[in-house]
Amino acid sequence: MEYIIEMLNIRKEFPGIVANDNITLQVKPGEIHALLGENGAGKSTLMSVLFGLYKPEAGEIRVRGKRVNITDPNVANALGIGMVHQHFKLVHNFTVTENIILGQEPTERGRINIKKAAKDIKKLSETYGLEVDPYAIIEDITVGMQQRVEILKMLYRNAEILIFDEPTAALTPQEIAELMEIMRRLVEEGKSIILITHKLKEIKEVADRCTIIRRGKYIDTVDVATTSEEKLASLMVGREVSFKVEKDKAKPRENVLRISDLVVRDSRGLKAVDGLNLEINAGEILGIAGVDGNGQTELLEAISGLRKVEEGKIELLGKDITNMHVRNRTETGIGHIPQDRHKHGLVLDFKLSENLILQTYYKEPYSKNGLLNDAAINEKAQELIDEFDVRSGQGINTMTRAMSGGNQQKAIIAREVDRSPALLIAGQPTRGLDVGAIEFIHKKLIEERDKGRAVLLVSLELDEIMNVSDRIAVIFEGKIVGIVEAEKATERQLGLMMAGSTHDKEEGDM
Amino acid sequence: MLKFITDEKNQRFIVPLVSVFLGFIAGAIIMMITGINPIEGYRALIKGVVGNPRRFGEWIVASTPLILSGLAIAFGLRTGVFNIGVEGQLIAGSFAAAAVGILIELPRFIHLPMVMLAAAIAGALWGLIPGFLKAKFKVHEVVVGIMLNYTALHLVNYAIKILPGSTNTKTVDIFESANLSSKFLSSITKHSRLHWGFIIAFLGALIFWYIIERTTFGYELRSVGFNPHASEYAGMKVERNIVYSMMISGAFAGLAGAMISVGTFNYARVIGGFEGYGLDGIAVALLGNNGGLGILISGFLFGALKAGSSAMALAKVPKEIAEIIMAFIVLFAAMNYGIKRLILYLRKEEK
Amino acid sequence: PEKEEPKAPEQEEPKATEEEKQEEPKKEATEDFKVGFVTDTGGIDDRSFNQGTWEGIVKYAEEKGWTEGTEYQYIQSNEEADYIPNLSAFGDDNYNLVIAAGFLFEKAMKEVPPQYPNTNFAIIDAIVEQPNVASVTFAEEQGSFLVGVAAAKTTKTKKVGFVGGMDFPLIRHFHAGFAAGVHSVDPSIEIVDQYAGAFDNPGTGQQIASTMYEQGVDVIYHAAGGTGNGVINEAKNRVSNGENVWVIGVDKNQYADGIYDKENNKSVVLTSMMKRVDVAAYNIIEAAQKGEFPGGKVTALTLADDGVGIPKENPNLSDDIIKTINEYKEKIVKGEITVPNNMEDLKAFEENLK
Amino acid sequence: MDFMQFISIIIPLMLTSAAPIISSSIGGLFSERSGVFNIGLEGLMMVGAFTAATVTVLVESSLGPISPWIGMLAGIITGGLFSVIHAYVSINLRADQVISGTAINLLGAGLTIYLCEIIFNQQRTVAFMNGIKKDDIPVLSDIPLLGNLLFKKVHITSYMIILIAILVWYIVYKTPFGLRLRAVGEHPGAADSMGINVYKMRYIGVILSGMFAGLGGGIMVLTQDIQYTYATIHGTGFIALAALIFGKWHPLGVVGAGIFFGFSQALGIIAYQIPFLAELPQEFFWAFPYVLTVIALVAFSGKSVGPRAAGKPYEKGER
Ligand SMILES: Nc1ncnc2c1ncn2[C@@H]1O[C@H](COP(=O)(O)OP(=O)(O)OP(=O)(O)O)[C@@H](O)[C@H]1O
Ligand SMILES: Nc1ncnc2c1ncn2[C@@H]1O[C@H](COP(=O)(O)OP(=O)(O)OP(=O)(O)O)[C@@H](O)[C@H]1O
Ligand SMILES: [Mg+2]
Ligand SMILES: [Mg+2]
Repeated sequence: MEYIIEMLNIRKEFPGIVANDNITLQVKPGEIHALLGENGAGKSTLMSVLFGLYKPEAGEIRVRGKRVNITDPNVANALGIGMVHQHFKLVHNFTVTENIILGQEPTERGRINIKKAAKDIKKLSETYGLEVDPYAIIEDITVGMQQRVEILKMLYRNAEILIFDEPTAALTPQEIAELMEIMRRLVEEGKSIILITHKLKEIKEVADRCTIIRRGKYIDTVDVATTSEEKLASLMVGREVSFKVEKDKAKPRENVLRISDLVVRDSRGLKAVDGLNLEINAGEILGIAGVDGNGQTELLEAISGLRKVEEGKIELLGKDITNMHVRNRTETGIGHIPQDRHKHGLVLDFKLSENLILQTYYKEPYSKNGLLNDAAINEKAQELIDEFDVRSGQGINTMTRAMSGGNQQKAIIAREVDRSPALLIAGQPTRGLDVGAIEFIHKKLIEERDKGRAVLLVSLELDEIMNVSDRIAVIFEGKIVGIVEAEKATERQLGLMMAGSTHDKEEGDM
Repeated sequence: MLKFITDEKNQRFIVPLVSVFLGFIAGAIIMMITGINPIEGYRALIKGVVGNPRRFGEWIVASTPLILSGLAIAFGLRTGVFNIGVEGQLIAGSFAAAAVGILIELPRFIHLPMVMLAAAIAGALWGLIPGFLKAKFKVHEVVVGIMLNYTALHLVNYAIKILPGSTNTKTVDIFESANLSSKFLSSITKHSRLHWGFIIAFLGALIFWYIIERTTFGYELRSVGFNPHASEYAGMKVERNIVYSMMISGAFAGLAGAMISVGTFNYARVIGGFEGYGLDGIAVALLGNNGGLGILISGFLFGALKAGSSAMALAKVPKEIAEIIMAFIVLFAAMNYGIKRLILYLRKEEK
Repeated sequence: PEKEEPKAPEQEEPKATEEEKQEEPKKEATEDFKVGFVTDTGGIDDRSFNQGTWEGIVKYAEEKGWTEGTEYQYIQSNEEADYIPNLSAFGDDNYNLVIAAGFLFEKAMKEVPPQYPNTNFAIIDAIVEQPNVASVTFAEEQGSFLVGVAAAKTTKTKKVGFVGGMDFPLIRHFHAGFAAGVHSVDPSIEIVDQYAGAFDNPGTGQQIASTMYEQGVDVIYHAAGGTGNGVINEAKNRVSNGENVWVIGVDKNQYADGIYDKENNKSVVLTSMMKRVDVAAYNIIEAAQKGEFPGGKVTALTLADDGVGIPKENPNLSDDIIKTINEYKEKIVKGEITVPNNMEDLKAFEENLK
Repeated sequence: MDFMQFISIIIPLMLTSAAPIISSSIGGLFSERSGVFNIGLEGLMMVGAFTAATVTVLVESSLGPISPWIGMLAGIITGGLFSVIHAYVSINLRADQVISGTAINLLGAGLTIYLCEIIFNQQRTVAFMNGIKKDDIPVLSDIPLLGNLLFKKVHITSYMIILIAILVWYIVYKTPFGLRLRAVGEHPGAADSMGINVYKMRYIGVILSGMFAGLGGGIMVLTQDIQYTYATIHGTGFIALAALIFGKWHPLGVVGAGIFFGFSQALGIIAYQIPFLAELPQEFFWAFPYVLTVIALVAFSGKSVGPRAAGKPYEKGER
């Protein structure tokens, strides 16, 4: 058996779009096979076909050489195919165990035998080094742990062929490294893996072969070891891409934001930010590096006014904004690209034009005497989508919900940058986006810096932090444990600081 | 014709129209199954609505409160609250209008606006309670709304009795200067009770559309309704806006109540149970697509069914048939996905 | 009284009192006489005044060989707001006589008739002064007095109950008359009373009845329409648990509603306070057709003309009790007792008893 | 009225009015736990009550005392059948569930009375003789003190429904069916990817809600009324909806909420018999249970969130 999975000439259409057009994918047993493509290239669709969520219009699927008809996920499960979805499919208020056994519950006289299930899961997690607490509730655990739950779901069902759809988008560097390790171990145990990702580095690191698709079409299947990152990238986007973020040296000016002894509690009432001090100047990008859950979210929310400050002081342009209402902060000079674009960034049921004035709708010329001025709104919206290359079906009249994630993000950036705020907060601005979009967003952040704004960048991706920032502050347990010049920072040094060792100590270590 | 029906642009009103059509077909089928001639039934209905000028006037009278309660429900739905408390707010508004109409006498041009204002304020205040509790304590507005409906019913029954001159069943008549009735309207419709309230319903629909679609305030309310988190992020006062939504919705409900006390009756009555205007409002709002114009039209449609059902009963069709037809119309409106699929299918055939 | 409810099989034949003498030949020269009836929201089978009125109309119509839809007809009101349009609808169609029952029609009966001077109107339970409106009222307090006597003679616990629907002056007639009757027999009997706030809430009726019975009340008189269903239901419950409790029905003979043992035709309904709206309706039509329509006048129906009273058959009342009832009836008819019809008069009446 | 008497009066009253509320509320729980709002409980109760009354009337001459139970069974079945409309429209046709529920309410009210007119030629059913009677619960009523207070002269249906609620708790929280039902209501996409048939689970949820609402209607008419009329259900479906939210979508919470409603309603009745309270206007007593509920809601406020996916139609492949 040469191939464990063969998807031959698959075609899948959605109203108005051919998501998969004659795509072929052949996976060898025991390999990690990467599936690479831009946003919207059709990767998730192809995998959904394999997993039985969609029915293809044409093409055939063979599993272990036998032609199969995968009509629903049950069939896929039975064939030993498991999938970790791009957006986790976990029930937020169920325990880890409940999520894993759902649909295949071990019972004892009609009652779920939860103890046995938990024990099985514990054993399974030890076998593969996937540490989880079987009784923890999903919403209380980290994203990384949620992902382990997703993987355990597959293993619990004895999946042989594991599909990972963009598994690293939401993970911290440590978690990514762990995941890579896990994948290798899985392959050693005899599993085969299909890995979907935008991140070339990850492909280079773990994948054996890589299939590239572009705009729904099959491009090529290559051996990863013998193909350079540059080559992969150009196959993916169809042109040359540069990875270096082009920027001049920062010319920092006056202070814009000063945070002193800040204490902020998280939703559970624990001190998430605990005596934090930080300063940012005009004309520089300050990156905050740190493992997820060390107070980044709470810090951003405190600065932008979405969360109450317990103690300490925040000054913007010399003004105390500690207890100011969101609206006043915005007007004083904050632009905010929120981490969660669907929750905070957009009103998905508004038209694009309406979302583009979300911060300014009450001001002239968009509003006059309490009335909306459509002409002015539309004009502005058109100007922004042209300038920021926001693409969508019906232009400014598109329902925002119907737009792709990358374009939604561009719309938010357009709106926030356009107000020329003294301080631009960017919370994970490129999460889940493809290289093209990432490139664009980085360019915009640097442009803003060069215009003399202070940019506060929070990202879980160390590469992004190191490439874009001028200075890097490392956050650990709600405190800034050290600040380093980006140019001089090394990944190893930052990694150690993120793990809690202080600047000094780290120097000593070296 | 087929082209018109299948045109994407026209779906917004084709779907409701098809629902109405299918609703009447379903009503006809029920009549047939139960041995009643539907043609006779519908002839009676039409006669009952436009058979003579008086009936025409009564049709409008019946539609007026429905339109306003539809607007009340729709305002809530458009701004993210489910105001099931319209019934109670309507009762409160109905009482307040009557009270102001009874307790003071003023020139009509001041008195009448005062009466309307009182009704709107009473409805708004009764709406404020669930709004405030939702905003402040995260208590579900549906439960509070249901509870406050009963509370309004009983407290208003009590309040009516303590107004000067009231009997245990109703208040005295409202001063001439405070009621909406019009000799002129009544005379052109052959003594119907047609009153100026329909103007208020039209104005209500216009104001509704204007607030929701045209004003900055409406933009904020819709934003909060769709996504409170993003609205907070954008610097809006989410809690305050929830309260405003409920209050404005309640104000529409209060006006609907005024239509009944100072329009239809000219006095306030002790009632033994709900008269269902609030629930009818849900149907009106839903069929009207939660839009000002749509609600006007669906309000008149349901008003026709109500006003005409007595005439149907005269033709020996149980009057409940009107309610059944209403139910089917709402059901078909709910099926708009199915209807759209049907239209899509028609479109394919066409090609 | 008032609105709603009960249903049930055979009711006593509506009897038009005096009319039996003058049986008229069928299909007599009616030259187009048309009678319309507007119900309140209860409908023609409300087991109460709407049903009674309609039965009177139907009886008359059948004697004349009329057909429903041509010579006589009813419209049911969906809600209170329909009263005026429904009365007008008959006016528009040039009906000769339009009848409505219930004091809630009072206002509508003031407004509609002036617009239809060629149509006669009749209202039952309220008084309207219009030249083309005849008003019919009932001395409910007199009938209630008699059932009060029955209750007083029946109670073992010396505690009886009254359940009203809504607290309307009309319902106070029942209340006051009942209390007067009870205390005329035995002033030491305690009367527990409560209004339910609705004529259509059997659950509340049941709860009130349960509370009363639990406190030792053993006879309850209800004047509460559908709410009274709950009272009857509670009594059935208790009787089948071996308790000895009774209900007194209202408006019509409710004996059938209280049957808990069909074989032996046993019912919890002790007796009923009947209000002969059927007779009233019958008489009005007859008068109108004869050209003797009492427009602008009030016809007060009392015990004297059997407008109110208890049923002919009272299986649950002993002959002894019936005898006592008849004695009181005599006194009321003769004017020796003036039965109070509101709480103030009741107070005075009870003072007198001492 | 001394305290013991007060208690012994109020408990049976409370249990009687709580039973239909709890039953329908549990119906709502099944539906909403599966992800489908059901504001049509009122209409479903009407259908159940109408059928229960009609069947009882039709069979009682031949079947005697067991006829109300047959009637109740019929109510459960028609409630279930009627709810298929709601299921089809909101699950297959992805209708707005509030609209569909509203239609069910209108339809239930209209159709039942319409059918009364067709079947009985009047706007209500004929009265039945054999309702469900209050009775002593065997054995339990012999327990000293407690037996007297709790188990004497009560409707057995009240205890039946409380036992059912406990069973429902077990099913919803301890069995694979329950786990799947809740998963479908919280995250249908997750359930789907685990091979659970979302549509099937939702159908089951909605049909169970119809059956329980039908049972609630049947209990209501057979214990509190003597026939079905337009007023038999007067708003109890909405109270049940409130109880569902108040009880935080939990079977035992729902029992608590139902008993609370029953208690405060009965208190409103009994308070009038307490001398010094009787001075107050009666309307205050009638409003009392509802005001009390609002106060309780505020007192016990906190996040009361329903199933996350409730109200949202499920489309395969949606993200
Ligand atoms: N449910 C759907 N309905 C309609 N069109 C869809 C649907 N899902 C995907 N598409 C279309 O198919 C195309 C491929 O989408 P898909 O999600 O497979 O892309 P992808 O390669 O996984 O992108 P990403 O990297 O962002 O995950 C999209 O551009 C979109 O237009
Ligand atoms: N359920 C759907 N129905 C209709 N169109 C859809 C659906 N899902 C996605 N699309 C379409 O697919 C396109 C791409 O969607 P997708 O979510 O894959 O975007 P993306 O570019 O991959 O962004 P991201 O990866 O950041 O989410 C969008 O333009 C959208 O119109
Ligand atoms: Mg995507
Ligand atoms: Mg994807």
